[in-house]
Amino acid sequence: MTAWAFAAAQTLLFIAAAPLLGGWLQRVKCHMQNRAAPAVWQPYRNLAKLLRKRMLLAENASWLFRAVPYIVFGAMLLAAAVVPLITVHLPSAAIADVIVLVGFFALARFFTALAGLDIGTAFGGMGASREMMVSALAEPAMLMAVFTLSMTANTTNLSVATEYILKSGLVLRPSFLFALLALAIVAVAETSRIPVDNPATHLELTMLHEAMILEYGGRHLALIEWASQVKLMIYAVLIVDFFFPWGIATDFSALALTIGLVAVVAKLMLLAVVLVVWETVLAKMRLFRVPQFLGFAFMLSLLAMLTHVVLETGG
Amino acid sequence: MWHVIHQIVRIGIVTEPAPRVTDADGAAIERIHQDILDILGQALTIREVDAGSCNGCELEISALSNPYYNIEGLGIKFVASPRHADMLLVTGPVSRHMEEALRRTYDATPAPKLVVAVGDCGCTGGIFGEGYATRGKVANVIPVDAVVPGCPPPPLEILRGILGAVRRRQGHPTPDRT
Amino acid sequence: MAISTLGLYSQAIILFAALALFTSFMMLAQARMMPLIFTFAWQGLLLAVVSVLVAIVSKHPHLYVSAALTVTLKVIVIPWLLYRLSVRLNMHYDAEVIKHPTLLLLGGVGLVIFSYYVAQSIVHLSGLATRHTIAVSIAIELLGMLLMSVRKSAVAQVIGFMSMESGIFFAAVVSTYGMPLIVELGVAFDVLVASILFGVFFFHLRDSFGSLNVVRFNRLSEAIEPVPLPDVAGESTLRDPS
Amino acid sequence: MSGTNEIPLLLAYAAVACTLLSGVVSMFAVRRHPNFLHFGSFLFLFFSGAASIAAGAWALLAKLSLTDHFALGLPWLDWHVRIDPLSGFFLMLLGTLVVAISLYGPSYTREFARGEAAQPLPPLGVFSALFIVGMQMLLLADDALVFMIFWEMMSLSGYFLVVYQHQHAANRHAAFVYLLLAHVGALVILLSFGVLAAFGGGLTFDQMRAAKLSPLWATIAFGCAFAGFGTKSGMVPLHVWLPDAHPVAPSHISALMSGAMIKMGIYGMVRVIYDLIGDVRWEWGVVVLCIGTASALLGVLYALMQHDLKRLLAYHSIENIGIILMGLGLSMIFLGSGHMMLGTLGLVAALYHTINHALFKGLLFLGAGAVLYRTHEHDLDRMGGLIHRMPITALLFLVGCVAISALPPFNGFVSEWLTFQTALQAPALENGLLRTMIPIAAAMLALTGALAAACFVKAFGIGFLGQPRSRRVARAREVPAGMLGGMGLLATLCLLLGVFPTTVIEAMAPITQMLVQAALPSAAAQGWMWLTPISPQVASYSAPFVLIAIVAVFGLGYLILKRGAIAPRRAYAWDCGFGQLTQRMQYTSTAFSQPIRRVFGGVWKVDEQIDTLASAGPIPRVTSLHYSLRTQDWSWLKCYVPIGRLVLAAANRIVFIQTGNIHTYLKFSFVTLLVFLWIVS
Repeated sequence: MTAWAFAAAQTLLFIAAAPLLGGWLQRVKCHMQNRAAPAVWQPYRNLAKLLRKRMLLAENASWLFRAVPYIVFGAMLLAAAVVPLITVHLPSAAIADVIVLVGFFALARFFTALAGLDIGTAFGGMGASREMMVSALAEPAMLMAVFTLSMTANTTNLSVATEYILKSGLVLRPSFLFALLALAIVAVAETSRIPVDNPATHLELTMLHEAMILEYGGRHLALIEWASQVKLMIYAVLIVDFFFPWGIATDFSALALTIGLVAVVAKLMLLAVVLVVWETVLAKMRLFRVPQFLGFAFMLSLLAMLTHVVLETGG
Repeated sequence: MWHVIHQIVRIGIVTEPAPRVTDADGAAIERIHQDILDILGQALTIREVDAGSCNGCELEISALSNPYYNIEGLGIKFVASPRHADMLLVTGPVSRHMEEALRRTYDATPAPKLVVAVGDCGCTGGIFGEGYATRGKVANVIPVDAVVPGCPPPPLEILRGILGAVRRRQGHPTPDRT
Repeated sequence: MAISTLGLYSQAIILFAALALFTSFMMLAQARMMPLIFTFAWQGLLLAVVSVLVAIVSKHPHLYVSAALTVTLKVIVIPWLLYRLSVRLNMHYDAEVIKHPTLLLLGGVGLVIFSYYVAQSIVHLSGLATRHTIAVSIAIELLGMLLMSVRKSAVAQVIGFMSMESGIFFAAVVSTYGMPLIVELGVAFDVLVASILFGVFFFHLRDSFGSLNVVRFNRLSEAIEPVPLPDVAGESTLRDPS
Repeated sequence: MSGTNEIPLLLAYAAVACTLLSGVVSMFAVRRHPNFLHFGSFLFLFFSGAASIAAGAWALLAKLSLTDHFALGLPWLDWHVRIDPLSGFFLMLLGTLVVAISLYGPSYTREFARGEAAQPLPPLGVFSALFIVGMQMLLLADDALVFMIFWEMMSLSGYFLVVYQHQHAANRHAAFVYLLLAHVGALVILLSFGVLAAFGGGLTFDQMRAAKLSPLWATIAFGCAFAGFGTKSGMVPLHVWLPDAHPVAPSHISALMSGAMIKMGIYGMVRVIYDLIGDVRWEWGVVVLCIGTASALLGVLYALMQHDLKRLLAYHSIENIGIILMGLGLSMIFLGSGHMMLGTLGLVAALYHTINHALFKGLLFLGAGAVLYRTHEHDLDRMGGLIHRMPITALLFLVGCVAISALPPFNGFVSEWLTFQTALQAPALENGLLRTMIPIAAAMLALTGALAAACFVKAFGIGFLGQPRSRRVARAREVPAGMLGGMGLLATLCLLLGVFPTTVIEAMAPITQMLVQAALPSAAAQGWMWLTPISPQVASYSAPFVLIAIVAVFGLGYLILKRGAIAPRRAYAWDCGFGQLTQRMQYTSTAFSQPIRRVFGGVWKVDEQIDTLASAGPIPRVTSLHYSLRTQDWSWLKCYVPIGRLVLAAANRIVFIQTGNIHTYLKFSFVTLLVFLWIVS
């Protein structure tokens, strides 16, 4: 029962901390642009403001349009519940393994795209069409990468896999290197960041994700933005868990939990810096360069799987 | 890549501190920051509407988001859709072509919302005035909360205007007009 | 035997072998001249590192020599020659148009699988802990050949050829602790001479064809009438394929 | 016949009898008494469906395997009948769909009673009945003779149903292709049975089971069975009949065809390969896996290019058959290399996806039929906004879309998840090449799933959301309760099978016990809430939890955020201030799939043309702009057209024997006679 309590607490922490990661990202990015940054908790202010604004719906918005933000947020909440943040072997990790996690992302994306089409504006359709294209190409690469990891650990359960990698200590696995690169590319594409999409753009014609939610406002928008911050955090934590799990707590003792918390915070901050550097040195791609980009990611994940089978299992 | 990063490191933070033209203004700006924090949860989002301006004001407005004036550092950002916006920043003598568009944009913005008219054209109609092609000042089309005169007004003035609108709202919040 | 049971050096050998394979893929996908040459240099460096590691593991001092050879030739001399050539021929900003890059890469992956299949029959002959990297060396060879067969510009051809040679060298290192030193010296100098000759050829090609696009060589054929090429991809600008 | 054990068999007979009765009744449904069809016939169908569900469930859950035989047909060979867990499973599947259409049909078929789509009613009823009888009986068949007779009955009555609205030439052509391939398939199946019968020394399945085949002959039997049944289930490249035939039949029949008929192919495969041939070889598995992957990927890619709703759904049947075949292939590979448990897992995944596909594809076809019934539109580019006009239909159709896109917590996801889990056990294999290939197949499955999601975002988003694109759609009304009932039943089952997978898998245990003498002991090791196919350590999925969590978030969010909030204001859709948006400004289905069409360029034969008319004058202005796009399936052009040419060429070679002169023909038969006599002598 305490384990479940821990799981619930960790999930809440996850959800609550997600905007903070966004704020930190924003701060680092501002500094990379040689500008003074807003406070780290700026995202919370945005959410609070949006929650307080009066709702405004398009005339022909259907019940689906109003339901979607809750569905998206629910899916992200579930996804957050199964990812080990500061401690492994939580009972909640058994709810869904990594494939179901991808399923949750797909669920959220499916309904966001439908919401984009619901109003019947050109931008919504455009965003939906592009998002589905990009995700369709990103999903195989993502699954291939995680398959490599789960074949190594012989499990798709995130908590168990993390623990396995933690236990096996430092092993120079080329497959992990390639899987990391592939997963990074996929994460960039899925969380709609440069070079696939530009989260800060105002030009509808260059939008992917943003174009679908142009019609949302108020609490709906708040939920959707929060959900996307959670999604970003989930990808970040996944990368951290799989490739640098050191420091994560393996029992529920206070000390271990503290260490785990500190470790994950440090790792996420570092990861955010890397991401910002990446976004600073790269330029946004044309839409039809993205398939090649993701094709490269797929190639990387295939390579990861092959090196795993050829070199690491000694087949 | 290394070149870029090296340049970034070399330049460092360039954002200027809160403008200190006079103590009063400086104080005002400081205070206004407080107001933003109070009213709009310290996060203002702006949709810019060009109602037939000569783009002089747009140049100055876009200067707001560069690292020097860095409106982003105040928690204010420009957004792509009025659905996401709290404030409309309107420029130009509302030309007949843009009149309907301006109305619709105003209608599409959720309450509580502010309107700031920027530039002489926006405030008074400017040299165009009201004619067969223009409706003159923005207030003729939609209610305006604050005006920023000048042709074009410098970025700091625009910033003051934006913050001023927020401050004025604090006392007596006017109800949603639509 | 799983990787986690190996010693750190063996793990490192496997890691660098995989990275060398990855550089082959990079070369396959790389459309621009300069990065292509640099990637090739990186591959050489990785091979040198691998042979040093093998030398440490297997206590075969002569592998240090071949590692040094690799560094001097594949990391310094040949890339430098190619670089100077492409600067002199003023093609160092050229980019080829690669048709269907994703398909090409997946084809490369297919080659890796194939070489794994081939290597399966011979790995058991070697008793080394790192014998499974034989598959990787075969893959590097095949990828070099693929590079030669799909690219149009002559520089890419040369690099493909060189990386094939690297593959063979690599195979020798990981399977039998390297060839006899004399053989490696011979091969090394052959390669050096070859690269110089290539250089000479480039100039002649450019003089006689006005381009280094090997597709233009169909002019040499007497059978078919030389066709005006639809795309002058070899020396085309930074147009991207999509 | 005595004892309660016989009851399933009796129920099955009752089901067949009811179906026949429904056929008989519908004969009286002439123009003046349509109600004989609407009520009589469908009433009996309802009973038939219920009876076959009961029979199937009984046989499956009680692990019964009952045989019976009638002295029908030729004197020396009786008709053998048998019901066992496998046929019981498929009987349940069929029965469920029959019940659904018996609720749906009465209202739907009124469309044919009068109005623009009026048709003679008796044929519809009679052939539907024969169609269903064919399926029911071939499931009960216990010898090759009965099986083939009713297999043919199913195919032939299917032909008449496809060609029911025979006014359109397209339908006649579709029906012809269907008939042609159905017979080619039947022929190949016959060969397979022939091989088995030759070794078994008899036509009954028991003798075939007993047959000892050499690996070569076993492989031949497998090849024939796979090709034949594959034709019926529409695997690539034998699928060309399917996307033409399914859409043109009346929608409730399309539902039966996509939901049940092509599953009969799967049934045949499982029956012949696992049950009759017995010892499975992993090489077969590789073939099945490769063809399955190709079918899944090509099916969904072709589906993405369709803008005719029913055609799109038909292509998705090919995709899902591909997924089922992937499961079967994996299971064969594992069984062939001696991993019984994993082989069972693959088989369970395949069967699970079979019933899932039956449910959601039936649901989707019924939904498409509902749209057709109200709007007479089958082109997505002329629909739109139906969610406002037909909210319940939209909801049910959405359930189908979510389920077929393999999204949690619906049923499609569970079976794909099981397939993934099977593929992930590839490291257990000795053969290194398989270890590398199977994960790639899994990645292709992932690509298929993602593309399917894209395709159903298109189908639902363009069809039901946005603004209506044509007047008839704008005037649509909700469909009658009966049709909603039929769809609702299937939708509910989609959710239930998604939320309670452990129960379903345990119910399937008798099948795997019968076929491979193994089950999944650990599937519900942690209780009914946790699906743990291999072991709790390796993978687990708790669908009930997922559902509860989503509902909870929904409720909490609603309570917290909506409480005390002012009612939302309605305003114009944000049109960049342009002015009122028209329905012409929306994305069409063609536009939606354009990026994917561009990315996967070579897969289709695309001919795209834009005709612009420019007005004369100093500055030519474009006065009219016409865009037309036609994407074609390469397999038809690359496989079938050449075959057709070949046949024609051959015919031209031997055309000389057709002199038209009666004496020549007599000479021919005379010579033939002589030759035969000489041979027999």
